[in-house]
Amino acid sequence: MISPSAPSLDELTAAFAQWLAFVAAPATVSETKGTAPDPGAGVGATSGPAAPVAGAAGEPAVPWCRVVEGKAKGYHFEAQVLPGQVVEVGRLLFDRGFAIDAVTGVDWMAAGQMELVYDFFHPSSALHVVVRCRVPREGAEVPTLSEVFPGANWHERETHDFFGIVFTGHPDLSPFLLPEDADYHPLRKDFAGAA
Amino acid sequence: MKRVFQDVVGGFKSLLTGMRITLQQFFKKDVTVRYPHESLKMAKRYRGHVVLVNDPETGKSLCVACKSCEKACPSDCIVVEGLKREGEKKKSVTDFQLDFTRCSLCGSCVEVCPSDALEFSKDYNLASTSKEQFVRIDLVRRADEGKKPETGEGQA
Amino acid sequence: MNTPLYERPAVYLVLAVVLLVIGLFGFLRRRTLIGMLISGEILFMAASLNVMALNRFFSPQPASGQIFVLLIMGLAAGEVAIGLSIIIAVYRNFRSIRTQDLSEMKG
Amino acid sequence: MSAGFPGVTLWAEIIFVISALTMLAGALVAVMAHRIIRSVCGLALCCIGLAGLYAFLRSPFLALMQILIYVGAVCITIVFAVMLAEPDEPAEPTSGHGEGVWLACALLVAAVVGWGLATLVVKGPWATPVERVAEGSVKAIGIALLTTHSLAFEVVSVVLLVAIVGALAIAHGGRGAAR
Amino acid sequence: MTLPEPFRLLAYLAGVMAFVGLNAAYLVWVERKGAARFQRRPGPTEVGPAGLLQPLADAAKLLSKQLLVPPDADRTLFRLAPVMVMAPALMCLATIPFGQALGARSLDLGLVMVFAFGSINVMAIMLGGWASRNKYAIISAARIVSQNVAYEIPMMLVVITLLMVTGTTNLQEIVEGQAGGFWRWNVFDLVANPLMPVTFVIYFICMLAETNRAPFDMAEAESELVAGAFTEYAGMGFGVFFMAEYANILVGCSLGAILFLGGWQSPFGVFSGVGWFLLKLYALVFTVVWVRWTFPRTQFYGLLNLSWKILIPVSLGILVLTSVMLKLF
Amino acid sequence: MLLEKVQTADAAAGAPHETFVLNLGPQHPATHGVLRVKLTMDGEFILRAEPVPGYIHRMHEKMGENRNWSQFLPNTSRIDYLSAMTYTHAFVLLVERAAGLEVPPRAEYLRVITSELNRISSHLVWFGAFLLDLGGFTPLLYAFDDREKILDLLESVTGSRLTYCYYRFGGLCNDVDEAFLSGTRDFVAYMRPRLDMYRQLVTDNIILRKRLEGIGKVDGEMCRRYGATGPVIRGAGVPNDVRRVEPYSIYPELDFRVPVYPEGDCMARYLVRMDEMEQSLRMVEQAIAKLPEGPVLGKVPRMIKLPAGDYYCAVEAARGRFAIRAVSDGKEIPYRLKLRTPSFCNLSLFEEASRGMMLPDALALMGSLDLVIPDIDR
Repeated sequence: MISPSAPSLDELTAAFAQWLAFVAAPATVSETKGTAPDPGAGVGATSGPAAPVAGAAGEPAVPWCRVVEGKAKGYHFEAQVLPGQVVEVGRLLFDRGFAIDAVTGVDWMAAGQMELVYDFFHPSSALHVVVRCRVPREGAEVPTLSEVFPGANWHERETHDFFGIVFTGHPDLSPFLLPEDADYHPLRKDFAGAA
Repeated sequence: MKRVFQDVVGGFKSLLTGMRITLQQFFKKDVTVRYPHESLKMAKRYRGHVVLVNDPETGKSLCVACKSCEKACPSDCIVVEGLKREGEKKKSVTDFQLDFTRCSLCGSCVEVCPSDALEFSKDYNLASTSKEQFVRIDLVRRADEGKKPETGEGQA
Repeated sequence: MNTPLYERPAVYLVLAVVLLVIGLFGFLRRRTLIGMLISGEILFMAASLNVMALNRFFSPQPASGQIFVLLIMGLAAGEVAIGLSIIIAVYRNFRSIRTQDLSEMKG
Repeated sequence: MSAGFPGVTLWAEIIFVISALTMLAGALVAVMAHRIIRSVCGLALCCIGLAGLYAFLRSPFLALMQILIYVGAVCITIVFAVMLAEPDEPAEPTSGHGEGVWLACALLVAAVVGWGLATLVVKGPWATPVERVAEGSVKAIGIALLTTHSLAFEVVSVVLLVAIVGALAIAHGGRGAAR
Repeated sequence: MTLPEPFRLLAYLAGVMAFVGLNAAYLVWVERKGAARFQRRPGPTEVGPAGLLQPLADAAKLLSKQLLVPPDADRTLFRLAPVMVMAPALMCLATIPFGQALGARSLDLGLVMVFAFGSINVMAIMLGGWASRNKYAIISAARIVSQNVAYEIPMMLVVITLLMVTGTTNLQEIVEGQAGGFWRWNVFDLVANPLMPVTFVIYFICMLAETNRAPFDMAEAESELVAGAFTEYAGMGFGVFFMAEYANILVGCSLGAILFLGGWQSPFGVFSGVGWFLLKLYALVFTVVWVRWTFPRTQFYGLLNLSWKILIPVSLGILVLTSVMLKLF
Repeated sequence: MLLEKVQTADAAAGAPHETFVLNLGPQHPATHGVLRVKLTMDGEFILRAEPVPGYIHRMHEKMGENRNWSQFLPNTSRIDYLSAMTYTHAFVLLVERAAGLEVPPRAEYLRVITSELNRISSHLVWFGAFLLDLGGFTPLLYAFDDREKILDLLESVTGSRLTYCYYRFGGLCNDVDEAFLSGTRDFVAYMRPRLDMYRQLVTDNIILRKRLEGIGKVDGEMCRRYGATGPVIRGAGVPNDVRRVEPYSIYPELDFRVPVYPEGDCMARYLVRMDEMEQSLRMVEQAIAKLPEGPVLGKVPRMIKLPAGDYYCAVEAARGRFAIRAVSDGKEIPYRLKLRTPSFCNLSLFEEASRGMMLPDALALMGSLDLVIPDIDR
């Protein structure tokens, strides 16, 4: 009943590696233990195995995962997956006792992409895992995680409100925090309604 | 059966204890302040709306219209206009408008002010029947009219 | 006209008859079980009034009539309890307490 | 009510008429009202009127019991049942044809019975009113109930017990047993 | 008392009405002041000295409000309910003997009368709730019925126990039977029934429940049902329900004082008079206020459990015990 | 469960089930603000509860994208206005970690002192409001009396009673004076007997116990699925406290216990919070005893810029885990700020947990989740 005890980072890496091998994508598992927080990760998009490239618009990104060292980041493990793999990763983390922390989006307008960020924490340890996935900015669609983590339901509704990302299979994507008749998505970078 | 009995007796006792406590409070002094008739002393650091400070010697505003506050304000509620008068080293303020309807009393403006020309007032009961009165508060005029920020005693 | 109205037995008896007629009419007219129950209560009350009037004016034993009426009240209360529980049970099963909808109860 | 004050009889008469009218009006509302909840109110009104008549029949105890049992228990139970069984008002019979005939029949039956009984009352030979040997005090009722009428008393209590158990059984069994 | 009977009665009724009106209004003030004291604040202070004119101001406010009838409501019943709710309380108070010679009539059936009319009150609140056609009001109405039915039974059992002890239903005689010092009050009548104080506590609990007072205020549980059966009532309609609540408390406490605390009898056997009755009455009223501002509300099934599983068995046991004791001694 | 019994019996009888929809709120005394809950009910039983938040949504996240890092500081105290300190703490912590700023030890101690005082005041409001939900009015005013003392203390330091905005990147905006320290010591001494009084008046009360024990069961597994944190998960037997599992500031140096109750019912959550107040008092006491001298503001650049990247920082707010996820593109304005608020996640389990409950019990459950509506709506 109570969540299983927290896996160590190594176990987690191994589990991810195994999973990545299983999905047979051109996987990259890398570890950057001992290095300082990597300033280029995510945004700067420098190439190389340490900070893998998020695929350009339209072209699928390569799934990868790594252990994050350093206090500044605030999380310990991150993985980038393809949109279709989100549910599987969610289940993998669910089986290891993780709890859903948040689901949110980031609008990379310049790259023409939307990034989905899934945060997971472990209730009885400090372990924090971030799973990302990128989808094209227009017509963004990701399968819903709410069947694995029912708590994702609200986060996804909110993300749909703010970014217009459609979560396929989600039970109810009606406006949540926004007014009932809202037809805009305020956190998209091209939305200029805010003062 | 025994448990039910214990429950009833123990429960009744807990009720009596509760009643004893409220009765004790019944005979204690009030803790409230009868607001319109009396009011509390405001804390020294109370953050009311901001006011401009005049130099006590010259009677002129200390503000040099550097616009730091305008930039620092998170809610864009300050508009400062200044003018460099002849024969003076620094600019002096001509217009300082505070849009109190948007101000969130965060105090950023006071913190960034390089010439300590801004201060918090101790006004805490600003009220009006119309919003317009607070949209543009002319702080320069207020300062010149000698409306000194009250310190210590707050007043009704 | 020396005896006031409230001292004349016929007045009470006629009132009881009128009450009975109203109750009877209601009992026949009403289509819902609860409506019929209410009319039934009125019939009971008419009977009680009749008994009390007779007892008051024509019986030397004042207690007996009152006891009779008390017993009627007890029975009426029992009837209501059982009647209402039947109504609720019927409603649960048929979602209606209108008598014509209950024809499937036959057989 | 027999004090020597001159107007007292008149007052009593007025109150008597009011009670009687209340009773009849209540009864009419009870059988005529479209909404069942108003019928119950009518019943309650009828009971209060009847209680007044009981008071005139020199049995205040019955009057109070009438209110206590009918208004306080029966009416409330009925309203409760209405709330349980009829969250929404039932449409009272609307279909005109059969209804009219049925209504006429009801009226006819009631009228015939009423006419017969009323004739009986008015024309029938009555024994002369007798003087009472005692006032019907509560004490007398109590003693009679436990001596002369003890059997009836016991039977009624058994009936009530059976009614309670039966009501429980029906209401409870109605939940699961029926299928 | 030289007035002819009907006039005396009328005068007395008018007196009772005035008493109820004044009390209902000022019990609101007592409640507010009391609540304030329990919470260490001053309570109403602004209107009149110590806020004494506050009830008038409240009444003026309520009267000046528009009487709204919700469009779906059953208009007749909706308007009728506030009238119905006040009448029984008045009738009940008319039977209460305040002093030796201060009572409408020495009714042989006074006690029965109080209960007979007391039962109408429930019907009125329920109708008010039902007629509003508001979901909260209907839930509240359903609660009121089950609550009152559940607590009427132990209340009756307690009263019957007491009747066995006193041997009369005449309230005047009940009080007279307790003359002579506080040890003769029924609540200390341990010879008739060693559990008499418990009986009194049960009576008090049932009284709280019957008058829908906290912690049994299921009917107008404001944090659950907004204002329960009175949600749709505005202005004086609400005011009347409010006053009726206090009038009922007054009846319940008067009855408690008469049945258990010796009515107008003084605790020392001398100087009996109406003052003692009022003192006891208001002491009980104060306790009601005190209880309300001390406890959280019970849960609904907890309330029914309390009645069916504890109060009814206990009061039945007391009834049996009393009859045995009376037979033995 | 009673409801299931009724339903199965009804289903067996082939009766269609009659339900109605009850709109709880947006104006309702039990929702403490403008939350609306759409309840599908069967009598007094709840079949489905659908919270409808958003009535005071203010789009803090978009505001964050329109102002620089330090301009967002005042906003952080307006999300959960009852524990504003901890929210500001999360934000300054995030920026300090990302920009590598040093915080003087005195500032760290004062942050903990004020945060814990703020936590007590927040729990006091919850205590009062919860009792109000349960129909007890008086404890609310006692709690507010105590809270007033905390607010006075915090006002004397920060100049504000609710939206403090006291922390700055690299420290604090003001140092405290001796009056604050002695006042806080007095408060700790005053509060202990008060907590004992609350125990006697409320916790031991049989009515309260009957209402809360066994009501609104939420187990650790459910918390995990919904991401519920704070007293909710600790009341379900999981010792999840950010102060303990991912320590920040000077929490590792303080001796405190994380109260955990395994029952998972409303009473457990109630007791967790009551115990937490006691623990917070202990922390304040220790921190004051150890308070070092020195500056309260470290060296901070005039305009803060974070290196490009994304950052995450969680703290233990009064209602649970509050986290900020920030994405910086190296400019002085955040690229994206995500606020992960505890009330949002805690409320999301209400739909599942309240199924089949009676209305008053569901309101007790809702009260025990300790919701602050702006925290949900943001």
